[in-house]
Amino acid sequence: MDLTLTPKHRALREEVDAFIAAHRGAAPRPGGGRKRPDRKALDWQALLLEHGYFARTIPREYGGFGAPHDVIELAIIADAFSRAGISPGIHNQGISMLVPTLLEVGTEEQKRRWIGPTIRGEVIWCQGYSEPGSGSDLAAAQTRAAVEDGHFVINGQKIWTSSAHFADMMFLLCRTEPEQPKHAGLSYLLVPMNAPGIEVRPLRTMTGRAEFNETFFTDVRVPVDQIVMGRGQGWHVANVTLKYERLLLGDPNKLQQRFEAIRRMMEQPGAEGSRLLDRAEWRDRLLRLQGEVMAARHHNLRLLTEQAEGVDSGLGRFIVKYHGTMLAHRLASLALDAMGSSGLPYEPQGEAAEDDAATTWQIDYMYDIGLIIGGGSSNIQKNIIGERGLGLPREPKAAAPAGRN
Amino acid sequence: MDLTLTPKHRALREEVDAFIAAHRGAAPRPGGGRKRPDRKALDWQALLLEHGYFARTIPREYGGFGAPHDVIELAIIADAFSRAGISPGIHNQGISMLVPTLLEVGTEEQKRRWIGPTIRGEVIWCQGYSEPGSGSDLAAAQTRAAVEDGHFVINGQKIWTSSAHFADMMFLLCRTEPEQPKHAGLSYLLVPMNAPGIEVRPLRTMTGRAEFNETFFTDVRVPVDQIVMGRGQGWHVANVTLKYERLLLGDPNKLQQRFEAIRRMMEQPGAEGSRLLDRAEWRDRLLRLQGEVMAARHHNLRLLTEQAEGVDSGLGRFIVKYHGTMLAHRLASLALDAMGSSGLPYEPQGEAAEDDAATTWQIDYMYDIGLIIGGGSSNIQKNIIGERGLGLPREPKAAAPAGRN
Amino acid sequence: MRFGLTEDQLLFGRSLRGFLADRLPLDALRRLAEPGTGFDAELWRGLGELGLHGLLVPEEHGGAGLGMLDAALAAEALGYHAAPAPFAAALVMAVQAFRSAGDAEQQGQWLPRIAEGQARIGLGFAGLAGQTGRAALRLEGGRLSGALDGLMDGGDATHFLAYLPDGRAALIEAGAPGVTATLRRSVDRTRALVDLDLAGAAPVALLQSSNDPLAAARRVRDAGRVMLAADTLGAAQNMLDRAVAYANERVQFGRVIGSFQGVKYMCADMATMLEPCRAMVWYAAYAQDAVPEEAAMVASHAKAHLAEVGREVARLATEVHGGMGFTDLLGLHYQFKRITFDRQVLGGPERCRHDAAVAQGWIAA
Amino acid sequence: MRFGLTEDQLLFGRSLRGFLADRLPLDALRRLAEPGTGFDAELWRGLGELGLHGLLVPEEHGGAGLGMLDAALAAEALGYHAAPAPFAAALVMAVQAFRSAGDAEQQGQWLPRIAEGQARIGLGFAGLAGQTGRAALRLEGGRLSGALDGLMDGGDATHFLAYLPDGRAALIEAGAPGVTATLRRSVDRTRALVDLDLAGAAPVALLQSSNDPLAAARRVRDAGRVMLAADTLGAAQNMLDRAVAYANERVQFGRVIGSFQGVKYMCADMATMLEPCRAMVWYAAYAQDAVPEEAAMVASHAKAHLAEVGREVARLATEVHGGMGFTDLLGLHYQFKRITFDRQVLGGPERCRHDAAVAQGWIAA
Repeated sequence: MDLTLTPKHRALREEVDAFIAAHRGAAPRPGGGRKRPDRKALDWQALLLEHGYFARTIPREYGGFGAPHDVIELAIIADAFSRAGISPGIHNQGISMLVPTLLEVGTEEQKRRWIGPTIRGEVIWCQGYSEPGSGSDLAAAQTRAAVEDGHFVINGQKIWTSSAHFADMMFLLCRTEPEQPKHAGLSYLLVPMNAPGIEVRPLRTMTGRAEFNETFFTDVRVPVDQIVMGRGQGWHVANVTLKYERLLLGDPNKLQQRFEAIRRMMEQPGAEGSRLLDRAEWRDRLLRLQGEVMAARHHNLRLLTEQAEGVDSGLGRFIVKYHGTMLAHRLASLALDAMGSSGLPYEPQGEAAEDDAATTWQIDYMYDIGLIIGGGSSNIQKNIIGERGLGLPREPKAAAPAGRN
Repeated sequence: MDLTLTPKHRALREEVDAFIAAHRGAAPRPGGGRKRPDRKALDWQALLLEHGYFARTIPREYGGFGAPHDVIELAIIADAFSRAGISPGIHNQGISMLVPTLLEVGTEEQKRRWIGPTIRGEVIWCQGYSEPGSGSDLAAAQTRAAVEDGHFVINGQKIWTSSAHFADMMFLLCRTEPEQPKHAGLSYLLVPMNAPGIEVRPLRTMTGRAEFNETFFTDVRVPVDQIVMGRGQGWHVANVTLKYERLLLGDPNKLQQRFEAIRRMMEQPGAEGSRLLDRAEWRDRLLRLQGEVMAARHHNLRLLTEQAEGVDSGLGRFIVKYHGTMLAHRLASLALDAMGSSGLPYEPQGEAAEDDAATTWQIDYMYDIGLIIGGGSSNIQKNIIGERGLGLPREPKAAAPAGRN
Repeated sequence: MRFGLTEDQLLFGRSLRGFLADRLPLDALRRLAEPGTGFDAELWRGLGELGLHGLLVPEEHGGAGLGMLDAALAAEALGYHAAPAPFAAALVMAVQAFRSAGDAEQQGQWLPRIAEGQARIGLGFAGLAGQTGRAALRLEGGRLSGALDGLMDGGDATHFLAYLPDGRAALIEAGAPGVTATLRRSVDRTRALVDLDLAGAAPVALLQSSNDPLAAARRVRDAGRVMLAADTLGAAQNMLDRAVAYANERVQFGRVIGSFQGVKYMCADMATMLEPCRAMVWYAAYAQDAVPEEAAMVASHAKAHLAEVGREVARLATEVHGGMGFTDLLGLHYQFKRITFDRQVLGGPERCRHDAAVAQGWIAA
Repeated sequence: MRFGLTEDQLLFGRSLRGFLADRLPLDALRRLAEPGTGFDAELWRGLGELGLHGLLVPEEHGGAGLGMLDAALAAEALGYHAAPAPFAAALVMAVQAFRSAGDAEQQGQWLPRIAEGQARIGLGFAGLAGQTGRAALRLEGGRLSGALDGLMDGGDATHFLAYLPDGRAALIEAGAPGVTATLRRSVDRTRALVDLDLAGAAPVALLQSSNDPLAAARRVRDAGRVMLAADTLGAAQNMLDRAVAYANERVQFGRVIGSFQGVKYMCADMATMLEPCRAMVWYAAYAQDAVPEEAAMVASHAKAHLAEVGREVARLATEVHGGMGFTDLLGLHYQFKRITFDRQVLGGPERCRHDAAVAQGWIAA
């Protein structure tokens, strides 16, 4: 355990602070990821990439900064942007999930082709995993891709494809080997969203906004080399992506930001003039969450260190999504309670304008439930934790299967 | 909903209060049930039975008071004894579980023979259900009883038989039809504990005391008419008994008494001179539990009403054990926290002397975990609630069973 | 002499639920909820025909003269179906306000109008009920000025009953001079809040005849809390019922998901939490009429406990539905948001438990 | 520049756990725990040979001069095996007390004796750490009188370090005139408490050299809290490990019970709660040496959070074992009670969180 900063780290910290001071006028608002980056966001992203404040450890030949892995450097950069309330760059499914997947299992050609444009924000990806009949049971996917004259020809339907309405590409899990058993029949394809035969229909959620889509495929053609790993290896690739999705969804920096926002809210005098922070029952609730967020953040530092050192964190990684999303729910719950009746008015502004605080918290509160469900529901997470993390046996196959399989 | 008291109810209340005032000197300490009632307890029991303050609705021909079922009368009596801190009579497995079972499914002869002595406290029963290999899976019981010349001849082993070391009788679940499928091969026998071939060995628990026993059967002979219902119907009878055990284990009056004890403790000034009740974070915890105990008590009144009116409460009854034991655990948890380091010294006094407050709460805290497990663990309760209460499907049979069945 | 509902009450609950099930299939609910006013004239009329308007109004004033338990059953049914209709404030708290603090003339004038469905009264407290938002009203020379946020049942209200800090309540006409009522659509589109700005508005009635105006105001608050608890009971029961139905039908991994202990135990946990709440709500409602010494404590406890249970059930039932639960498609979110609303108005759990402690004399107010 | 243990630390933890596994099979643990003094001479000697006595004592005083993180790893191992040995008070808090408030002479006199295992110091606070029980000491004319309950590591202690309300600490010989030490066997038979009654006892040392005695005392408290958090981490990890092993082996309903989601999810919940605690404890320990501005806050938070997680794991792991978990047979209860003890000394979660708020300046002390 050594968290003291070297002179090189101190220099980096000063450098980042100076960068922020010099360029903060050019920064877009933090957040986003639910719409296509605009010119300002793209320019900002280019600036961050140039300085190595984004994609810092991705090799230069793939468009990154090529720095060696140093957990403290990453923490210093994240912390500086978070303190300044400045966008740390674009986060979306392409950057957080597809890029690490390609780095892990993509071909050299795929890395060179896709990583650069993706981290620059030029190519936006969406995820084609779930289907109406297979939500938790991803491997039961029925969308098919048959090979015809050098192309996969795709037919079927995906659901929960967030950002499909503005994405350029989809990473798609589909059945290419129907004669193989369930898990062995899948492949992982990279599909341009402008291909003929793709139809995207918005799917409204409980927040009242269309944060997701249904995507329909009718004879959509993709060249056969648009596959990651080989035919029938889609389940393996999908699980690599899911691994990164779990870490993304349990992100402790988001938890920390949320905790700080609630603390600030509770420090403000309320309608009756007193601060909630001065009431012991409220303070205790906040403190309890602070302790849990603290554990999550330290745990994350441990995971980053292990990752940098090539240690397989196993259990430590499997718990992150379940732990983080449940904690996020409890944080949002406290925020609603602290606002009371003032937190009820609700007018979401769509993609253009900014939501007010009450609306934002209500959306977060609902969206958190969506995140508990999405990316592998809590029950799926508990299966993974129990089986892959702790080595408990799988559910035995049922003697008399009910319905389809 | 009508909880106003009729003149008859008011008269009863005065009568009970007068009884308590006149006889309180003769009352044993409340509690017990973990040792054989002594002379004082038996005399007190006789007095209660005579006045109809115990076994009030059990028919006279079986030794009860024979009053019609009136929920409010029962509540008035319970409340008066609870307020006065006076023993409301003997509660043990025979009285709370076997007696209602016999009333529901016993023969006329069995009711006449067993109910009277049991409610008078003369005959003490223990429960022979669990075995080392079948804890949650009761129906997998392997203790066998073969019929030979008009007798069941019992061989096998039972575990968790509380009070076996001083009981007169056991109600025993055992396998009499080995050729039948699992659930259909069981019978429910009434076995004298002084029969040759029974050996009782004490089983120490985490509290440091021997609250349970293991009971071994070697060629124990019982006349064939000592069976409740018929051969192969043991699973049905056992479930009748379990129904009453669930209600016993979730008893809201016990929760209420425990809540009151904690409230009194938190009203006392602590070492630093201030009362925990004046600290909002502690008070809020206590209040939260008060609300839950309140819900449990009102729910119980509803169940008693439904029972009196012959309504099957279904779900309402199934939840009681799981709800009550988890709530009891949280109450004991608060008690330990309120005592802090003063609550750690621990010197259980065995069956003779009274334990100090800290020791009593520590025992309760541990025993509560035992109650969460015993009488059908929480997982078993959730199966029952989900399947019988809500109509969800059973777990499918495994295609390839692991181990014995 | 029993703890349970009467045949009449069971019948009333059934017929109201039947009416609402009939009137509010999902597409109708969607349409009615869209404007977010918490009011629909046709539904309002229909509820009136079932006797809901005058449920609590004494018979001499043209009502049914029923009790708080009957009202709780109505609230439960409205919550079950997420009905966009004024109720807790307009038909329960307002009636309670007139009955506990109105003089004979005021009662004679207003209670019949409530019972006829003509007066629909939005109602708001200041700090007394733990509401957040602006709450600064003053009455000078018979004129009311200042601001009061978050009045319940305020959408399309004909009148507003605004409580002053001292426990008196001023009844104001919605369109009167000096009255600015701003509709705030809430996250629960089936019920709206109104923010009032008053500039020398002239009340049409001032409820002040009680000996202890604050005590009278607290009784109104407590009645409201019981109704919100009952509303949550209904909404949560609806979510549980639908989760169980979905778990019995949805297939994943080759099995109906309800056969997995993971899903089954979620449902069992919901039922275990929720089932005892029913008796608690019944008693809390009954106590408002029949057990005055416990009324305040049990009302606050019921509100707090149902809010805690409601939140858990809302999450778990949505989880059981998987991604479908998070969409707009099934409309499960109407009940989800109903539970959110119930929790956040008239004081959250911490505040209600505090009030329960005060009611028991554990601490000073 | 890393967040994790060094090779040396991993090796140290492994060798200590190996030693304890070897020395404390269940029958030995049972025998050693029976008297309830929290001390066994042979085990104490063995731990000394592994360097535990002088772990934190600076090298110039004959110790290993290691840091709080090393001590936390030791505490975790002791908790894992429920070792009946003085540690948190005798070998960590006492050393911290001398280092933060003892003068050079006192350090030179006492730290070597601790490192040699000759001085085993029981230690107790008054209100500073949220301990309940008697805490009324006064120092008059160099003599100490009054009562102090619940000193940790008090069984078979050679000395007692008793904190005065002003943050000074008096070191008293166990057998000295005017000292009555009453052993209180705790529910955790592997650690004892001592109640002290003092009637004009003469301290052999008075720690008062610090500029701010209360701050020095708080540092001692914080070190103790980190050790208790680490102890709970170890005990809870032990219970989880055993629950998983049992779930992999016990058959019910024709299946290994760990294949039932009901049991599997209990284990998954335990792991999800417990796993992040490891990094939290590491950081809290590290901060005591290296991040003074966060030390108090993270120590209190770690103590509180581990207490909450520990209680849940203790219950769930026992539940997974079914009836066997409730018996004495498997000895699982030694860790269960270890967790109980850790929670109830030096301030429970509410008190620790309060102290964390104070440390952050949210509220006054």
